[in-house]
Amino acid sequence: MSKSPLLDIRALSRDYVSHSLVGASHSTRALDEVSLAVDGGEIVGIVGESGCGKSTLARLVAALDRPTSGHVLFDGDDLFSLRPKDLTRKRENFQMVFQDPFGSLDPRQKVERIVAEPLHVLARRPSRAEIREKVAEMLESVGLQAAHAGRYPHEFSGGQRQRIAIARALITEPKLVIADEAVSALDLSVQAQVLNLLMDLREKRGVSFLFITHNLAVVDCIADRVGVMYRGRLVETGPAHNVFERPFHPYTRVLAEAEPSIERFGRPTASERSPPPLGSAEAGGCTFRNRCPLAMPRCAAERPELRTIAPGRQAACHRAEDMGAEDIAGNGN
Amino acid sequence: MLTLLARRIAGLVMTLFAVSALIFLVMDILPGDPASIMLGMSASPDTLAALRHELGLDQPLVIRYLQWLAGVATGDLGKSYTYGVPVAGLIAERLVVTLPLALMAILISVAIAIPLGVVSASRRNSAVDYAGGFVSQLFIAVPGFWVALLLILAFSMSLGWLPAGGFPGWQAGLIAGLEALLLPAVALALQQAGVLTRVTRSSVLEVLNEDFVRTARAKGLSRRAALWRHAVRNALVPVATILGLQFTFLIAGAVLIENVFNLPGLGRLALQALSQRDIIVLQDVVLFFAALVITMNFLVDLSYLLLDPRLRGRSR
Amino acid sequence: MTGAPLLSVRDLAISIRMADGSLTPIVTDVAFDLEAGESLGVVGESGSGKSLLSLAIMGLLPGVAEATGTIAFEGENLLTASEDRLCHIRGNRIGMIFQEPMTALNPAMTIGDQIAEGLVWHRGMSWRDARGQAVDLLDQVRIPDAARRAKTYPHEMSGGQRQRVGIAIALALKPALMIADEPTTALDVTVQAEVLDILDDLAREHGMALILVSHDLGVIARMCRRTIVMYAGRRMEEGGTREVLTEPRNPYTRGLIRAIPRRVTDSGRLETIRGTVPGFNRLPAGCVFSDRCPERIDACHSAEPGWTYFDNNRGVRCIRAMEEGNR
Amino acid sequence: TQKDLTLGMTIEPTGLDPTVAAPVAIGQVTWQNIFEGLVTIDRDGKVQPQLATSWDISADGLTYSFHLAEGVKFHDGEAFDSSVAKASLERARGADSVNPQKRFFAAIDTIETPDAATLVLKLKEPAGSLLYWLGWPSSSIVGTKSAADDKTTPIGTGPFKFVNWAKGDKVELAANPDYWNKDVAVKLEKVTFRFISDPQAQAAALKSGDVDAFPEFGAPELVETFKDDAKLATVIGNTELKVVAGMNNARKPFDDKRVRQALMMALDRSVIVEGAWSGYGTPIGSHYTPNDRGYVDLTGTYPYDPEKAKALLAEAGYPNGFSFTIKTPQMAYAPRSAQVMQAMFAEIGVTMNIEPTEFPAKWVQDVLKGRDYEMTIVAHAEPMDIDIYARDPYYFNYKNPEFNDILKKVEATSDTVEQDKLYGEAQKILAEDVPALFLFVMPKLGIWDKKLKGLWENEPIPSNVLTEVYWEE
Amino acid sequence: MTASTPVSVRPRPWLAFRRPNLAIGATIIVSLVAIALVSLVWTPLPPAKMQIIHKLKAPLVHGLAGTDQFGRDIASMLMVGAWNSLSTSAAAVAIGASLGTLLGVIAAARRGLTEAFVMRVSDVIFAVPPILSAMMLGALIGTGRFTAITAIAVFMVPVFARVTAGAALQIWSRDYVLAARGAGKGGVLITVEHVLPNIANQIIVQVTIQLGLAILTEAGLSFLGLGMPPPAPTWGRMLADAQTYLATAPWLAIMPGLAIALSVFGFNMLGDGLRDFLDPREKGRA
Ligand SMILES: Nc1ncnc2c1ncn2[C@@H]1O[C@H](COP(=O)(O)OP(=O)(O)OP(=O)(O)O)[C@@H](O)[C@H]1O
Ligand SMILES: Nc1ncnc2c1ncn2[C@@H]1O[C@H](COP(=O)(O)OP(=O)(O)OP(=O)(O)O)[C@@H](O)[C@H]1O
Ligand SMILES: [Mg+2]
Ligand SMILES: [Mg+2]
Repeated sequence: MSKSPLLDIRALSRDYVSHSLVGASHSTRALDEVSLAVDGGEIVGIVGESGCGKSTLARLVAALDRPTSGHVLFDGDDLFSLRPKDLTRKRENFQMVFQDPFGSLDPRQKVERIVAEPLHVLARRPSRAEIREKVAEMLESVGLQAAHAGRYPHEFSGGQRQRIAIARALITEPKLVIADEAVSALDLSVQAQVLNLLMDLREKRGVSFLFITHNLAVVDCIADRVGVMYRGRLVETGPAHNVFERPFHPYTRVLAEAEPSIERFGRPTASERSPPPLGSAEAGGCTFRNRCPLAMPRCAAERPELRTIAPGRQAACHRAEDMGAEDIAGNGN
Repeated sequence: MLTLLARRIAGLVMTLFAVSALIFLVMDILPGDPASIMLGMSASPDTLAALRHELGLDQPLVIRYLQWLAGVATGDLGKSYTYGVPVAGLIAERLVVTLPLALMAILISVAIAIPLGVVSASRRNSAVDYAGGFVSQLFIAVPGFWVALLLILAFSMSLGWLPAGGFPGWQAGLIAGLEALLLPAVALALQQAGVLTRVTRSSVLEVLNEDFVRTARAKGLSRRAALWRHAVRNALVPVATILGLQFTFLIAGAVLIENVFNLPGLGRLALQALSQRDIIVLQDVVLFFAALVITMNFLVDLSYLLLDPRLRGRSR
Repeated sequence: MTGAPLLSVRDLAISIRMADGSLTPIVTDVAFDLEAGESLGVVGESGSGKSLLSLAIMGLLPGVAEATGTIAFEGENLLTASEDRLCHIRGNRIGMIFQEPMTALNPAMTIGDQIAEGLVWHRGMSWRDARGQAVDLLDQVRIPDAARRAKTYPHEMSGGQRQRVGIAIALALKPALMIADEPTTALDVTVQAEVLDILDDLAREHGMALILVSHDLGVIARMCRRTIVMYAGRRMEEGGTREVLTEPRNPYTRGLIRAIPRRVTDSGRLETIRGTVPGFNRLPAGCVFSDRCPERIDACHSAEPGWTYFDNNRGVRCIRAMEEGNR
Repeated sequence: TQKDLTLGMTIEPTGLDPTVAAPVAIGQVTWQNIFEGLVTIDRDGKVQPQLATSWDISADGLTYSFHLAEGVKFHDGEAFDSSVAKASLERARGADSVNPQKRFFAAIDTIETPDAATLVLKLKEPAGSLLYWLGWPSSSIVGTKSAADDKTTPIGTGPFKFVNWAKGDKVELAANPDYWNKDVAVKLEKVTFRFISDPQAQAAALKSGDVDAFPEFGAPELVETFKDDAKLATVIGNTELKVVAGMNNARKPFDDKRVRQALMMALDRSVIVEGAWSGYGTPIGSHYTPNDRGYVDLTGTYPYDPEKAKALLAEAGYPNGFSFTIKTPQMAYAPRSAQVMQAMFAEIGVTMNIEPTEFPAKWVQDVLKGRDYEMTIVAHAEPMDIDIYARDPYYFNYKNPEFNDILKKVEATSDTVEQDKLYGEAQKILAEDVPALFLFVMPKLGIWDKKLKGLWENEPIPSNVLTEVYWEE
Repeated sequence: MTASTPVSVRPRPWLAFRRPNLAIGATIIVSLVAIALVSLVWTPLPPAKMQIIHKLKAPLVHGLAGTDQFGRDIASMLMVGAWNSLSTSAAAVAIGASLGTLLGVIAAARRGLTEAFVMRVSDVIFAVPPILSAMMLGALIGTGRFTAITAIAVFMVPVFARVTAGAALQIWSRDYVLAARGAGKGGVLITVEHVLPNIANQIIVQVTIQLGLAILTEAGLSFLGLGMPPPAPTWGRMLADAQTYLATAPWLAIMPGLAIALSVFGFNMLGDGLRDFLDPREKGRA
């Protein structure tokens, strides 16, 4: 490896154990040996269906939760073996933006306080005046006004709130921002504004983003690289448009084809239709196999690992190469 | 595999232990000695010592506690100091009064509260709602023992319809027994009815805002049908919770009412035991109350499973 | 055209009574016709009044809302119809599918019973027969193992399956008109695709008219022949879906389409509509979109533009729509 | 005619054996109904023969020979004779006796049974009250076989048999068909004692006829409401309950006789009776009731005179009064009297704080046992218990050798006339010394069906003797 | 159709008073507090002054509300009783609420064993009927105001602990708490800065409701003779004393009964009104 990445996620797993009043407690593997790296100044998108473990990944990377196994290296330090104090210090380098712009701002605090919150725990706590100045600067850089600092969240629209949340995430000048569905709750026009803002920030400040969403178009729009997740596993990674254009994993293709577009009128042709899922896959083997049009006996026996298929492209599918070929054939209709 | 159920039961037992130790300790440091109470103002010291020995009160605290626990564990609750009879029998005798009383009170409060609460919620901000709110607030605000006094004044002393107190015993016939319990049950029920009405109302209101009620209406169900078939059923979950809790409160909280109506119930037994320092009875009764409260809480949790299918299978 | 259309909405206005007693108009001047077997899309940003519109047709507006105008369904004005009459029409002639599959079903009732209930209520069927039919309906919406599934509770199903149950409920009585208020927003794209397919099939098979409410232009493009674009309770543009999306006549429609994220081009930025949707109590004077419109002229502020129809059922609300050279 | 009776009582007995526990309620249910003594006490407070039909007392007062009734059987069939009587008395005075009045038997040296019908008590010293004491409930004769279980299933020789006890509610008795004493004709067949503590409920039970009689009705303020009742008779008599505000004579300032006298003069007893007990009750000047033989009215010794009281206080060194605390039990008469007293003391500049004190538990511990108090107020229930002022220790901490001498003399003689004279002197000393503020005797508020006859009007000893009770046609 | 004239909506907090509950509750409570305060400096007659000759006079015959069995002025006793009731209840609720809230937020912040422990302790307290525990407490430390306050407070602690823990747990699941944790804040800071301010409404509402309950309990304790000792008048003891005069002098029971009912009613109304007023779902529409 030439240089070590800013964020290095190594074989990260997380099990959730749930108890029920009657019967046994059982555990769900929400994240299954996910490895991923984010370089400085890079926007990496994560897509996948609901419940595939995207938020779990985000929480772990933001060190808001502890993994069952695996490591998250930030700037070379393993977050989960740092002492609490050092972790707190480290936090100024990575911040998080949440999906719900209504739930992520404390309704009883003024914008100034909300935005300044990450500053409170810095080693050198800035003075009041410094904080005020910094907040004003931050608000302006996300397209709000310094005067907004004295208002409460409920006086703002959803898009404005998301900007406030972003301002809060940026105030410590972090190297990485983890954005979990940061634009999903927003209207089209506002969503575009916020996406523009993120791209600007990367440009001007060199901030990296781990950008989580279920909207392919959004990832396609802003991410350099994308990771596709299915049932807690990373099934495909690569440069964003490359991946959606020529998926190496059947699930990626299903996703790409199901995404509605204003360029496709009327009902898609039968071949474009996604096959319905047929119950859940049992342990062992590929978790996607019973939705997979290309499934073969090996898929049930052996779990495909993420492997490099083409330069910069990885997929976890035994038939990734066939996919590439089929895709070309499919495009030809 | 440690199931949550087992853990809950272990928790219950621990709570009971804590209650038993607490009550034993409190009883021990309470001023007053059962022997001197029994023997009155003229008793000589050696008489007292004799009685204390007879009652086993001269043994160390820990021994007495352990003896008591061992007894309870084997179903022997000990003998009352003052009555001289087994406590289990005493509790059983009182329970046949208190239990039906509490049940009647629950029935009455449910009969008042559910319709009133549902109607108030379904006609939110109407005159009915305001009136219902006012009445339920009034029920809550009026002390039960005061209502009891007024009820006696009206129904026993002025009208002479119902007995003013006392309990003839079930052997005097079901009707006579129920008659004797009616006024106390009403006095007990009103406050609970007030609380229950409000819980029902807010719960129904909450559910009425749920999407599935709108789905029901979209099927063409009338407002009433949607209310009773869909909203009320779902609103009953929290109502049932409160109901379960209330039951224990009723049994325990009947102390004042039992006094006013002169009913030989558990609450009065406890008070009497306290004032006579009949420690063994008091300990047993309080432990019984505690077990009741705790079991009820547990049953309420289980009733959730019955009422809400969501909780039945594996939890989320 | 032969006779009256299935649904004819005219001059529909909906106001909300505020906590202080004042009336705030939300939806104004909505009108459209819908024939049997036709599909109409309603798009617009959050808060543009899409749900109020669908609820108004259903006769299920919240208590604080008041509607005026006419909603003629099979010639009968629903706004003046008696509650009894509405109960008869609801479910029977007009069905509705709601946005949230997680909460739209009664958690304490088996799904079979929830589907059967409408049949029992309207058709006076026995529960046993109705339950049998519910199983058929579940089959129709492609729920595997329908007979067993009918006896389960909603929490045991996934979001997509629940949404199908919602469709089955609405479909039970074979209504002439189906209103789907954002039926797929809560679902994954793959599941969304399945649900939309089912809806499409059913509309085709039963000749049902469909009103599909969504803020996703892609969904509308896929499902609807005609589309109404709404903003702040007004229709801004109406017409065949393909025309509206490919040749938008209203700057608002254009803004929306441009804001859809797509692969970054040379500029590196998405086009946006500046500002945000204003609250109903601080709408700008004149055209409601005038404060955000990149093409506004002074005249836009003076009066609200009227609704203008031009060729083949295409209409727009913009004083500059007729300007030649406008796309 | 009616043969059954339901009698109301305020307090439920704790156990039914009067020889092992003190509460008067035990005697009020069982004494003379279930249990009998060698002698008994009649409605005038006089000693009368019972299981002992006659007795001789030796001239030195040290030997008592009782001639016992014959053919007496306990309810369980056990025959009564001198050995049973002896066993009963031995049980009461033995080392492990828990008899609440064990001191009654302290004077007895030996008990002899020359034959089955004779019981001889040999005393260590003369005991002038012994005969009277043998009439008490705590001196009841119990069977040898049944004694251990008397607490729950009392077995006696009396005219009624125990049937059932529903704890918390009632005790039922039935006439004893084999009653030995053919001189008395018991008219009632079934008797139920109902326990109703709440006065309101008592009134309701009376009015509704649930209860035929309340010999000791609990609330004087309600008596008025029965006056117009055509069915019910209101019979007001005296009890033995002397309501006195005892003072800690060992503690300042109550160690000064003048202070105690001043406090006595500050109180208008009739107002206290009016305020606390609705005017029912008889003011007393000493620890003695009009029921008791040899009663002297001494209420005039220190009559109500606040001016004089103030002067006396000043003389004692408290011109500006002082303040102290009274420990009051929760029984209705106590806080009520205390509140009236509080207001009256305020008139002479004395501040009295009221400290409610749980009775019996805390009161027994603090006052009776600990003698840690300044003033208290309690109704003394035991008849003829003026000797408590001679006891040491006792909670008054009152020590007057002259008074003690007089009481000794009472015990030394068995001549009742002499005794009455001595009691008179004792009363005067107390009235003069004021070891306690003597307030009033509780009335016996009897309320019962007008057709019911034979219940006691006064209560020279706490009891509900039903032997002579009958329903008038 | 009609052109949309913008309807301006300025915040008008006084409109809250159009909700009858809040207005009624506030009026009752404010008057009660005023009366209680006045009683500290003035009453028509000294509340302990006895005039036996004037005993048991009906309202308006002697004094505003009649006299009791000692000829004391009931109106004066009611006024001082208001002070005694309110101050005792307020003190009890203050103690119970602060302790309970503390336990509740700690339980919510620490979860796991701490939460289980707090809940178990509440169970234990709940398991003993309040009147009984109050009586035991009275037997232990004697009766009086302190006992009443302690007994009521002890019972309030688990109530507040539960309400607070429930509400706090919800706040803990909010994203802004996650954000604060992401910013590196610990449990104490988050509790102080985010949790407490956001559950304050619920606690305030609970406080008013519990105040009503405390008044009822205090009356019950006084009724049983466990309250403040005489001569300090309390509503509960007035009621207890009046019991036997129900037939002859009903006002003796009715007056304090009404006073209790009215104040509990007032607090409940206030709590209800506040709940509506403070509930974000009820305001800020559109
Ligand atoms: N606290 C938790 N306890 C138990 N299971 C959990 C918990 N949080 C998440 N899960 C489970 O873990 C899996 C992944 O959840 P996660 O929230 O990471 O999904 P997601 O991809 O973010 O989904 P969405 O798109 O709906 O936000 C899901 O099956 C979820 O039910
Ligand atoms: N019950 C109600 N009380 C007050 N205002 C309401 C109510 N229902 C809707 N509104 C208001 O009416 C407006 C339109 O609401 P509507 O739900 O129709 O929007 P929508 O287009 O469906 O939005 P979304 O895409 O978010 O569902 C909104 O401003 C909303 O605040
Ligand atoms: Mg998520
Ligand atoms: Mg909507």
